[in-house]
Amino acid sequence: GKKSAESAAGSSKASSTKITVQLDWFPEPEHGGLFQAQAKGWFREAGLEVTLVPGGPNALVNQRVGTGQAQIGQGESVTTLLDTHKGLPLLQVAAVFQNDPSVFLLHAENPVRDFKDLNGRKIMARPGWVFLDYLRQKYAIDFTIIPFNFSVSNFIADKDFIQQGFYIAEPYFITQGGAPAPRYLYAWDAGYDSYGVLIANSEWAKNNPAALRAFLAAYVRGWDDYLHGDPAPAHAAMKAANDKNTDGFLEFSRRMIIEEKLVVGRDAADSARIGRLDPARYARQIQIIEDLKLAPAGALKVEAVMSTDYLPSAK
Amino acid sequence: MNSRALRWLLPLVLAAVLLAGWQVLHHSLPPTRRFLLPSLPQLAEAFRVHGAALLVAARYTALAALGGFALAAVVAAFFSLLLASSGLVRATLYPYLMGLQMVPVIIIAPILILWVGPGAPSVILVTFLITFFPLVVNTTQGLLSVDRAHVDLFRMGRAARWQELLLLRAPAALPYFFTGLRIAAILAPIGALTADYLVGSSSGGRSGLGITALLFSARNEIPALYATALVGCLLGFALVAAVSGLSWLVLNRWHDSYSPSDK
Amino acid sequence: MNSRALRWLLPLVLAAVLLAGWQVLHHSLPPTRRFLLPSLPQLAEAFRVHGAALLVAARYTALAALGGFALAAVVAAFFSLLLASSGLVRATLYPYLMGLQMVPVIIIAPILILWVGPGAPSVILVTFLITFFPLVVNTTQGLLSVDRAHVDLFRMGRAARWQELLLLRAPAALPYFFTGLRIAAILAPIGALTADYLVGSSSGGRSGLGITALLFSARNEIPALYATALVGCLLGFALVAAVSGLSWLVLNRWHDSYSPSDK
Amino acid sequence: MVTAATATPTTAIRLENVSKSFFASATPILAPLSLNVEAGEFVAILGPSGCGKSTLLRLLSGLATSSTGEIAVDGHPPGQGDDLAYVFQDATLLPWLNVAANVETLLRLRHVPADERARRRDAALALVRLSDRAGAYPRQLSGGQRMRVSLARALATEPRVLLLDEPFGALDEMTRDRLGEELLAIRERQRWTALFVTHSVAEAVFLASRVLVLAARPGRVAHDLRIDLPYPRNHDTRRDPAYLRLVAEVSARLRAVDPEAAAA
Amino acid sequence: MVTAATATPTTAIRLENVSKSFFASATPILAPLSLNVEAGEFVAILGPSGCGKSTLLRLLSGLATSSTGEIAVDGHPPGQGDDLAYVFQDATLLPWLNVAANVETLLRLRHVPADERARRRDAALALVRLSDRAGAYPRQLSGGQRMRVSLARALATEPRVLLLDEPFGALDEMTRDRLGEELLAIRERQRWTALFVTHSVAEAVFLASRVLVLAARPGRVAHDLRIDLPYPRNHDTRRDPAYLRLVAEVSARLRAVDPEAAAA
Ligand SMILES: Nc1ncnc2c1ncn2[C@@H]1O[C@H](COP(=O)(O)OP(=O)(O)OP(=O)(O)O)[C@@H](O)[C@H]1O
Ligand SMILES: Nc1ncnc2c1ncn2[C@@H]1O[C@H](COP(=O)(O)OP(=O)(O)OP(=O)(O)O)[C@@H](O)[C@H]1O
Ligand SMILES: [Mg+2]
Ligand SMILES: [Mg+2]
Repeated sequence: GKKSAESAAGSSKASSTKITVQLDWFPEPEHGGLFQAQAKGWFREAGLEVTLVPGGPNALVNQRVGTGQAQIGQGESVTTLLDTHKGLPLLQVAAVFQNDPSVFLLHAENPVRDFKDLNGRKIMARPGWVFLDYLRQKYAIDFTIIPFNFSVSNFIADKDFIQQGFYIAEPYFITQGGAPAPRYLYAWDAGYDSYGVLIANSEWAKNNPAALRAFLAAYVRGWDDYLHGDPAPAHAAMKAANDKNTDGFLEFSRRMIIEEKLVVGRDAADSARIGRLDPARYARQIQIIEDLKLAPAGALKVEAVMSTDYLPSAK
Repeated sequence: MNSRALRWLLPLVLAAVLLAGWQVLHHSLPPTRRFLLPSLPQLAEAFRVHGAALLVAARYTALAALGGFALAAVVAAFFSLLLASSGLVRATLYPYLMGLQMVPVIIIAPILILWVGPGAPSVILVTFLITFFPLVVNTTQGLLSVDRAHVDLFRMGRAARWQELLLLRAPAALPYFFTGLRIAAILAPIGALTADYLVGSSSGGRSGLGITALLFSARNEIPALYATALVGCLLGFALVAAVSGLSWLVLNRWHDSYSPSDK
Repeated sequence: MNSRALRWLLPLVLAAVLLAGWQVLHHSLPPTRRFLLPSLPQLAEAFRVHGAALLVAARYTALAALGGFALAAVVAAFFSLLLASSGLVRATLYPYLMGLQMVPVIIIAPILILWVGPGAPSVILVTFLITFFPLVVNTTQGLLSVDRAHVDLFRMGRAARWQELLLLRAPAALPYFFTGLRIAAILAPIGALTADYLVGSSSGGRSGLGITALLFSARNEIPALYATALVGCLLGFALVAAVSGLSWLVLNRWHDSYSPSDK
Repeated sequence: MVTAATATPTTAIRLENVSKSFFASATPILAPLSLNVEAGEFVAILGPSGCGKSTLLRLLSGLATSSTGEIAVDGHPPGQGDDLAYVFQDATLLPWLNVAANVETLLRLRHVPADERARRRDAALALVRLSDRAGAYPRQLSGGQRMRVSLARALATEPRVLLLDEPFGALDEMTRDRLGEELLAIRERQRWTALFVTHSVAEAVFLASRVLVLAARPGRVAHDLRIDLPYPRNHDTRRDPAYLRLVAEVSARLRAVDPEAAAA
Repeated sequence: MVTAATATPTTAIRLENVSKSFFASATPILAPLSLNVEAGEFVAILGPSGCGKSTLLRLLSGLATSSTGEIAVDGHPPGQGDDLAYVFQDATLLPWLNVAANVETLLRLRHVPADERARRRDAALALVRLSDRAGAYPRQLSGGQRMRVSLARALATEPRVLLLDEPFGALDEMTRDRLGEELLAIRERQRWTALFVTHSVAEAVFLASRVLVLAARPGRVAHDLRIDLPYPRNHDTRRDPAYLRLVAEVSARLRAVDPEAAAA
């Protein structure tokens, strides 16, 4: 690990530090901070040469960061905890979303009103999503899982369909497809409050603290500007990287991120501190993993899996 | 004697060499990447831990594979006979059958889920789609490749079309059919696994190998993922062995591929 | 004359009937589901809007398909000769080649991405893996199915092993090889599309048909999704046509599958 | 057992100006050729290798179509009549069937009931002396045995017109002579019309009521000779001076035809 | 052109107690059989269909292995010597090669240089009178033409031991006689030792320096006859009373052997 992390960092000492960021999906507003910072040149200003690598269904963010093929990646916190437990050298260094926007989408008239009602239902979701295990355990229910295929067609065509979705994206395509806006069941309402996070290779982070700090500072500035300023530079870059992005979609998704306070957090007190991570929430997430017997008690330590050291300090 | 002993020994030696090579490769990888190629003890451990679950999943996938395979064999035999029955039918139908094979499963997955429903029926259907075409191509080619002199015999005997097809072309095409069957046998379990991955369903903690693989993959349980792939391979080998046995039974008495090299 | 006209007419008539049926089906669906089976004008519109993008993606996927196909043809020819060269080699190697085919692409996709990296090399490799085996099975079967009397001729002529293999078995296996090639030609574009879906890369905003399909699917652009699948099919047909032409060139003068039914 | 066909001889095979070329441009394989064969005739065909004998039989059986001219076999266009059997120059046994099943093949095509099929198969196998090899597969037979199975297969159909392309070519003289005599005996019972290609003048004269000597390039009938030896013929016929004279005469005619073939 | 081999005759083919059974239990196809053929001899083999003639040639060529006994061909175990050619009972032409390429096949296996190969191919094709069909594919040939190509293929190799299994079976008498004479002429030049299976007694006596008459069940040498007619033999030989007497004698011997075969 050391060797590859060093070579990744060392190869660029000459001029500016090269950083590869592995995205979890094709470029979309969920990557708004990154693209805005990139488009405005703030990474370059900080002496960083940043490459944003589009993801997809097989983005393998944690594996690519863990093996040093990328230095930083965007992902989800509980899954990342599991991968850290499996031995990947990962460190969660900043929040993207204070709440992971993965929710269940339902039609308005669907009789399911609560998680308990999911018992015996069919749900399209990623079978590996820890939240599913969490629901089964917490409510003592079971349901049938259909593998997630990244499409909303079944949802539009079938009034009884329930599926996992990023609620800052799918609802747009659902309404565009002629169906009424869906209802959501939020994971955090069940007590499952995972983050959308930035993950760094921990060895690289240890060896390049300055670069990481500079990166996160530009990143936070990027989000702030994307949310409160003119998103046009980021959107132009997103369209260049993915020509299927339409203005309507980009605008919708950004609006959802703003309205749902995903980046700033629903906790008004801290809303200026974009990217903040709360160790107490990590302790709860580790507890969830231990309760589900996905890792033995004590195997995961909060200090080892996340760090707020690299974030810009609170004003 | 000697050569017969070799025939058993050499594959075993190669297996040992490959396993040793695997183990060496594992240890020669940088530690951060070692997880990509689990060591043999890790694999064994994965089998120990997940063996029971894999067995359940394998049974489910094996049934789907067999279902799709059997369906493909029957339907392919039928369509091949139809295609071989006349050039006109061939020109008319072949492109659509090809088209059927060329529909990407990943694209029709939502439609299958909606119209056929997730789970076994869709998995069997996808397995069928994947295994069907090699069978049709091979069998049709076999039906067309029949010895000209034998066709003349049947024409002289004023055989009806169907007689020529069933009594001459069908048996003559058997070696081709079995070749197709062997390909289909290899494709069926992996096709069923893939189908399960795309249009399967899991409930009560029971699922096929595809969803199991998806789960292991999401949890980064690489040794278990390899174990899952291995179980898929074993299913494939079992099916191939069955087909080869059947092929020998049917063909050995007359086909040149089974004639002893010296008598 | 009449039958020749039919040969052109019937496929066209069937095509017209199927298209009309499609259109009728579209309109007979409940409005909420109609989008799953876009009407022909919607399809045409999708081609108009996304045609340019599809062309770029198709070129990318076509290159990957051709690369994987060519690689498979060459490697399969080599391995088939190796396998046919002795029963010992066959017993030793065949299981591993089968194993190669039976490794589920969806399982090795992550491993490929981590080792080879996402993008063209991985896509070509996966296409190779998908198309390779039908070629090996067919060609090997062809090499083994050679007429016993011809083997005797070569043995009598004290042919070296390689002479028997290259001068007798190889040409005799051509009909089988071309059958395999035809299957591979059908599998290659759809394999490349699937591979692109699994291990492709969209860096630089350029991607193949697989990622294009994925994006259209995620965005519920169903007509565009169908258009993408159709483009994949067209690639397949083009490749099959090329293989069939080549097969005719090589075989028509001597092989019974091309002998006219009456002269 | 005497049928109407023998009582009032009718035309079994008629060719009028029949020619055959494989390519429109090339010299024809068969020149325009006219021929009438009465029902019940036994016609032997002699001629140099490659002169078109097999082609002629293929035209009559409907397996090849003539380039010009008209053909009628047993009152039908070629390939349309129901009662023709053709023993090919090669045995063309189906490798996946054993000897017994091969002999039954043509009967099966005609939906002959199983017991009748078994009866005829056994009779035909006994005739070619291969009853004890009924269970063998073609690849376990000698060349001559294979040809005999092929002959048995044709005879079992009890046809009205029988085309034979060197059926005895791969057989020793004893077997040949014996089978020739058997063939004549069967003919007494089954009363088919036969066209029999052979390279043995003695055999032609012994069997046939008429001998055609073909010349090559293009194939044509050079001589059409009546063999006026009385049937039944048997061992004694072979020593009959009239027979020997005819053999010598046909040989001479054939020899006279040959120089043209030698140019081929 | 006279080589040492003719000056001091040596043993070209030697069989000692050779037998062959296809299944351990069954009656053997060939009974224990011992035989010596001197270099330069021309041995004709006669015998009823299925008596084991082809099997004998297959044993000598190494294509089949004997169940018991010892075989040496040209001083080597069967299948090990370099200078043997075998004309099979069937033509076994490669369908994907034209006539010319088929004739060259065996030369190619022996790495004969291209120009020498072309020379020998043309000579061999001229011999069997198929020069004008050099570009044709096997399926465009008549049965007899195919056998002639097969013969040309073997002769082009200029072997030391030549095994021929009814090479003239599918040919008319003229072609047969002519090819027989050509064969003897070539033998003068190439001086091989020949084993020649035929069903024609006249042909056997005309060609051979020695005639073996095989009996069936099990295959064995019933008669071993020396043919003391002087070489070169030609048209006149066929009218030589000594020749005619020998033909009659061999015929009688063969006929005497037959009843046993008839039981088969
Ligand atoms: N593979 C086999 N299994 C069993 N019996 C066989 C096999 N091959 C040949 N025979 C038998 O061996 C005997 C001798 O066969 P062989 O081909 O040598 O005869 P032959 O003398 O050449 O006859 P012909 O003149 O008809 O060619 C025959 O009775 C044949 O049926
Ligand atoms: N498909 C073909 N294309 C071109 N020429 C052909 C074709 N088939 C046969 N021929 C030629 O037609 C001529 C007659 O062939 P056919 O088989 O009728 O001869 P045959 O009299 O039966 O000779 P044999 O006694 O050798 O069997 C031959 O010269 C042959 O080469
Ligand atoms: Mg012929
Ligand atoms: Mg023989």
